[in-house]
Amino acid sequence: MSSSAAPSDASPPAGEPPGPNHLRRFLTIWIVASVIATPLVAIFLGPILPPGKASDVAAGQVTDFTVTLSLATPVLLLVVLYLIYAIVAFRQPSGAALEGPALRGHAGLQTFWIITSVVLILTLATYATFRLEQGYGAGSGSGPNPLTKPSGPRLPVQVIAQEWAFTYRYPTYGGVETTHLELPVNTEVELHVTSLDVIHSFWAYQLGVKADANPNQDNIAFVKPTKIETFEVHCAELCGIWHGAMFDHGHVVSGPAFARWIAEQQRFFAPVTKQLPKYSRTYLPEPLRRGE
Amino acid sequence: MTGTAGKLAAVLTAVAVVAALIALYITQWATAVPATVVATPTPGAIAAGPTSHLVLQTDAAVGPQESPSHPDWVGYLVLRGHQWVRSTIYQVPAHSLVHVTIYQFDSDTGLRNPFLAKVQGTSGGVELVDGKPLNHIEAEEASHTFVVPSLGVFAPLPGVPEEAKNQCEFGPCDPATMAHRTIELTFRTGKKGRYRWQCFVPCAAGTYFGFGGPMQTLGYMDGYIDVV
Amino acid sequence: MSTTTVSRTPERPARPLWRRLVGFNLLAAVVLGVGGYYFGWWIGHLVTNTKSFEYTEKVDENDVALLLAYVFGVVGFLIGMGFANYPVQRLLGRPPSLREKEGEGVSRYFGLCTDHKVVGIQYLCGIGLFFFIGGLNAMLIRTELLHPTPTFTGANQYISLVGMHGAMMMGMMTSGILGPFANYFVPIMIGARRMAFPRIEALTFWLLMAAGFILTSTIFFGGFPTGWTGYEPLNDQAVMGMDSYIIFFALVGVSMTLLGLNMMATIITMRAPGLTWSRLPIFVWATFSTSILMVLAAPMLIAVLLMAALDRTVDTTFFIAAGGGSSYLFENLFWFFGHPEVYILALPGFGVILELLPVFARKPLWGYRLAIAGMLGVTLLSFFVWQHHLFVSGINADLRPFYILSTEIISIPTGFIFLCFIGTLWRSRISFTVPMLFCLAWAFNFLLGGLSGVFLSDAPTDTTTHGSFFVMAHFHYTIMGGLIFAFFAAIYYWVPKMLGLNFNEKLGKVHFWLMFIAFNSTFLPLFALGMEGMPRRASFYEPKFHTLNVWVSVSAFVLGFSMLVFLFNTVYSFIFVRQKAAENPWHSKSIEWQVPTPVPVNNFEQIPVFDSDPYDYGTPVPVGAGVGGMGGPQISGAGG
Amino acid sequence: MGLQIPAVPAGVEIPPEPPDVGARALAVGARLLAGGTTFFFLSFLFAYFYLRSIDADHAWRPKHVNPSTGLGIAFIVCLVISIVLAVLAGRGMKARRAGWVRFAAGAVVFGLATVAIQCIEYTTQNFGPTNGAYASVFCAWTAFFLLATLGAMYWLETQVATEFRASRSPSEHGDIRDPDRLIAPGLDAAVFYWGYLGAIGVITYVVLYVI
Repeated sequence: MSSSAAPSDASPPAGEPPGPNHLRRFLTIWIVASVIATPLVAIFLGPILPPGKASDVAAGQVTDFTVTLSLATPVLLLVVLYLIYAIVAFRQPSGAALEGPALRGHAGLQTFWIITSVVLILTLATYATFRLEQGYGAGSGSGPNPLTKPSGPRLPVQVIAQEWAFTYRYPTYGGVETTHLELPVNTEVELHVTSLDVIHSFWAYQLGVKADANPNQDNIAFVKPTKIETFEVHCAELCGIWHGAMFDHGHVVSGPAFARWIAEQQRFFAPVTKQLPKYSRTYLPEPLRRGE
Repeated sequence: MTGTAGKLAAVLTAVAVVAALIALYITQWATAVPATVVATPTPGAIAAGPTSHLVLQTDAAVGPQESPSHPDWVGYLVLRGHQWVRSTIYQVPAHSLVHVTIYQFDSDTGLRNPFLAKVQGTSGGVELVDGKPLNHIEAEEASHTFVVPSLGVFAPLPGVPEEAKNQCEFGPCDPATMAHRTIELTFRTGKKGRYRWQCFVPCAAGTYFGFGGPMQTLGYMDGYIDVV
Repeated sequence: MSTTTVSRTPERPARPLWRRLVGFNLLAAVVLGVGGYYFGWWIGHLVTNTKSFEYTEKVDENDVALLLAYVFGVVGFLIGMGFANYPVQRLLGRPPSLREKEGEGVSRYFGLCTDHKVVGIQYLCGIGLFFFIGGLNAMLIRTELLHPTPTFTGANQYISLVGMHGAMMMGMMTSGILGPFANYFVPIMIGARRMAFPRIEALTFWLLMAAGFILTSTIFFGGFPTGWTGYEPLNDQAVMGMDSYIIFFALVGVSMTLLGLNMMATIITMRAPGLTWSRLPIFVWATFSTSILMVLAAPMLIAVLLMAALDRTVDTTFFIAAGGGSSYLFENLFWFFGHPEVYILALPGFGVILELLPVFARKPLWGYRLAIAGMLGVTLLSFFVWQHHLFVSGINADLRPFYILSTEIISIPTGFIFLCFIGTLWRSRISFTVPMLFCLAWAFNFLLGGLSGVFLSDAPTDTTTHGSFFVMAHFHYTIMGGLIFAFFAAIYYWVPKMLGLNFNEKLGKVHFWLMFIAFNSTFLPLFALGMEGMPRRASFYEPKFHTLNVWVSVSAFVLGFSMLVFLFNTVYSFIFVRQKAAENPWHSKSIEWQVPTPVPVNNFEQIPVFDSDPYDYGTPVPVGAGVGGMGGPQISGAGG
Repeated sequence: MGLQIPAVPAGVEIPPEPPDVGARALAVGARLLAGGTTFFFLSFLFAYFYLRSIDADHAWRPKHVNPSTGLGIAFIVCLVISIVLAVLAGRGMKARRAGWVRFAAGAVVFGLATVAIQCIEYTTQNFGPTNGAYASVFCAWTAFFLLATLGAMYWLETQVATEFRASRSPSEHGDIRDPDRLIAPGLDAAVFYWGYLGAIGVITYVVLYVI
């Protein structure tokens, strides 16, 4: 700046001293702010970010939220602080009609900006992809045959969406269907989400699971609950008049408790379990239309 | 427009017209819902016995008298006093037993999800179908259901057999003369609040999955249980 | 063309009233429109024998009839407007003409007028009308959400309101800036006297108006439950109100395609001598890149909506699994339009902001070519990101890494725009006029919108944010914070030239501060609500969200009130005070401010010749001043 | 609202741009329109391959769904002839040959013939739009292509009609080859668009009948 401060400071009114070195000043402000703010965000905001640590994928999302937010903080500060700085430092003196310096660009700065943003973006994208393939995206619907499957035994549970309720079917327990969802803790669960009619979306918030329920499609999501607790189930895709009311609670329980519960369900629903269609990955029940 | 007064008058008139239009829009369309029907308190309520009573009927077509715009839509009617009205918003007391009698005039359609043929959440886990207690019905016999998911109440309603004499064509139907099934159930209301109830049988003729039209419109096959 | 006009000149005696009413004008258009509507309705019932009941001659649900009614209604309306005259003449072999006879008087503003300035003002008023209808629906939505269960509106009215608000804003506001301001100023900025296809220009406006009224008419047919995305198969299941949505969006699609086509043809062929591509005002570049998206993306919307209409009427099975169809098909085709659509909304905002900034910073636009690169880059990339709307849908899950990458790459060209913004403000002389305030607010809002987008483009975090209030807040920050703030900046900046009257600046500043604060206080909490697990479009929500929702609703009402302040300002300034605007109140160097106010019918006495871009503000600096000066090698802007 | 209405003297005309501008605008417009049309039909092409690859519920294409090959061939033949004639007409106009109008008229006739053939197909085919996804795509795609054809035919027809009228009353028209009249560029644009649309039509029929 020294090279250009006094001479290139455009048309200073008579007697005004050469302007301060805005660049150095602003960069200092920004760097200091970022150095302070970014760790604070990572350390204090990170842990309280959604959706919590009730399952492996949920915990993974908390990490991703933290990383992305930390990376975004300096960018946010850059523009916001710059806006404030500009508003304070670069105002037109009242009554005056001064012109700024006729600057039309700066090759070096533009190149630098492009390279930096490319690097930042590629970092983010690579990180996201890496985490996705690591299985932290497994909580989101991954289609009928996901690329990455968790190893080891899995408890298959079918989520059947219809206007306007979710019901749950346990193929390994005689294909019993239940009104509520209960899962054993520390067990890898394989959710098969499908719909009998329109598009719904199965959202188990605390578990970090969201998978669209499409007609005639099997949409698989994996989750391993790690805490015994109650979680919320929402529909996250507009599906008609009671979309908002498609709300329920599910429970993560201990292994024995789950065994007791499922046995009770099998006994209670025995009469209708007989009537259910054979377990399959999708259902296209009649009637499609009534009276036509 | 000459003179400030003239301009003012014109602007105020315009504002008044717009305001009137908005008022019409809000009152006549946005907030237009069926009237709430209060369940009749049971005279001399016995301890733990039913404290209020709802009498409903389901019709294959609610008829021009109940719904001039959609006479052919399937729907529920409720008995208010001695008169059938088309409303699906029912008010019941909190933490109390509600006894529901449903005269079922529609023929069977069958459930898309047979699982819902199970009776749940009623006292004794059963419903009385023509006086006979059942804890489930045959899925393909279902004509409608009365379900309040948030209260855990699931009551499937078997349909009138095709071969039955003098079927009711459109509502309001007369239980005294016309072929019907009578379903009775009792359930306990929870804490105060507004709960949705709906039918789970694909009974909306001509719409995909039988879930369009009346199945997605308040006052036909969907409504609220207002627990106060 | 506009045969509706009335002579005010003494030579010609004014025609009798009946002569003015008969002929091609708004009255005839409305009459023919209504006639066409009932004709189509009748035909529809003729060709279909749907379920009918002996006790009522009227069949209550007949999609064929309603669709035909709308189509015939629109056709009748356009014929009444006089849009059929020229095509019929050509059919009979009358020679094509480049000339347009111009009418006189107020009637030009209520009919088919091929003066681009009249069309611009028509757009401003027409779009404004539907913008306020959409806003009213938003107010009703927020009123409903004051309570955790539906108590104010009915549950099905609620989702209809959500859909109407979304469709109205996404549909009508696509032309929010291109309609009024590009139509009015692009020909002037490029030194032309007219658009390339003036009749098509008028057509786009009246099509849009017809579309708006059709969408509003959905309330007479039960509304529609699908939101603005109109997902199948819910779309197929819905009542007749859905047909209003289909025809509405199809007409908007046609209007967009034609608008973009006209703009591109104009910019390519009608630039004045000396106005090279590197001298175009940046707003013209934004219009150009937006038009590319409009011409290429909108036809896919039309196509997919026609498929939906066929599914609803003649029972084709594009989207019905049991008939070999797939709901994924709709999601793919819709979002292939839908994502370019959001940039159709954002890009004109970029253009307005970068166009206004130099005027109020008294500096040249910094990084002119970088800005162009940014806009064209966004245009190109926006065709490759659509499946990021479907990360959790189970559609091609293995392609998610690609869409993560493409989506995050698109923020690079967007970053260019920000760099130009920063560079232009550098050591500038900001004067805080109302338009400038909106520009500065735009930077803040769009930044938050863009950064929140990163969480949605990252598949793992999208798992939680998708379909929640988070995404809702995100696109309100980009579209309302981006487009609408730029829209108001443009209004405060350009309307004095369009109408020759000044806004009251005090009221303008009140409007700005109310709007800016209320906007942020409305939508910032929605990020939190979404992260806490509140789904979109839900009229039931958990009590734990109640407090925040009340806060948001109250802020939303203040936001709505700020719009009323703007309305009051308009009425007060333009009807009561009527203070004449200066020819060039902002001391802009752009050409549209050099022509007299009001702009004469044929813009220029003789076509101007350009020798620079419109940004030669500021006092020259020695070339090669260090980074501190941010001068350096002149790599961009072919300055005069 | 309080508009400042510019005082427009009675019957004032916006002076035209130089004629070549109008000509270029037509050319550019035709190409942009072709671009939009491409994306419109692209969505049907996408639907075809997408639904075919999914074959949901094995309802993509029941056995009996077979449009008649004979009519398909007839359609393609008429289409190609029409395009060739149109191109010849364009060439003729460029070469200032008066005969161009006969080619143009022929192009219109054969173009309308394709429409007629498609309508015969609809009335005679042994399936309806409801018979699976292929039937849906077939009916919708051909129907909208048919509409686009009608539009292009209208465009060509206007050129023919103008020529006929001008040849009858030259006084009224003057020399219609005067670029200000925009006949030549108009025909040029129409021919380009019809040629492009025809190419899309060929692809349509290859996809729907052959693949």
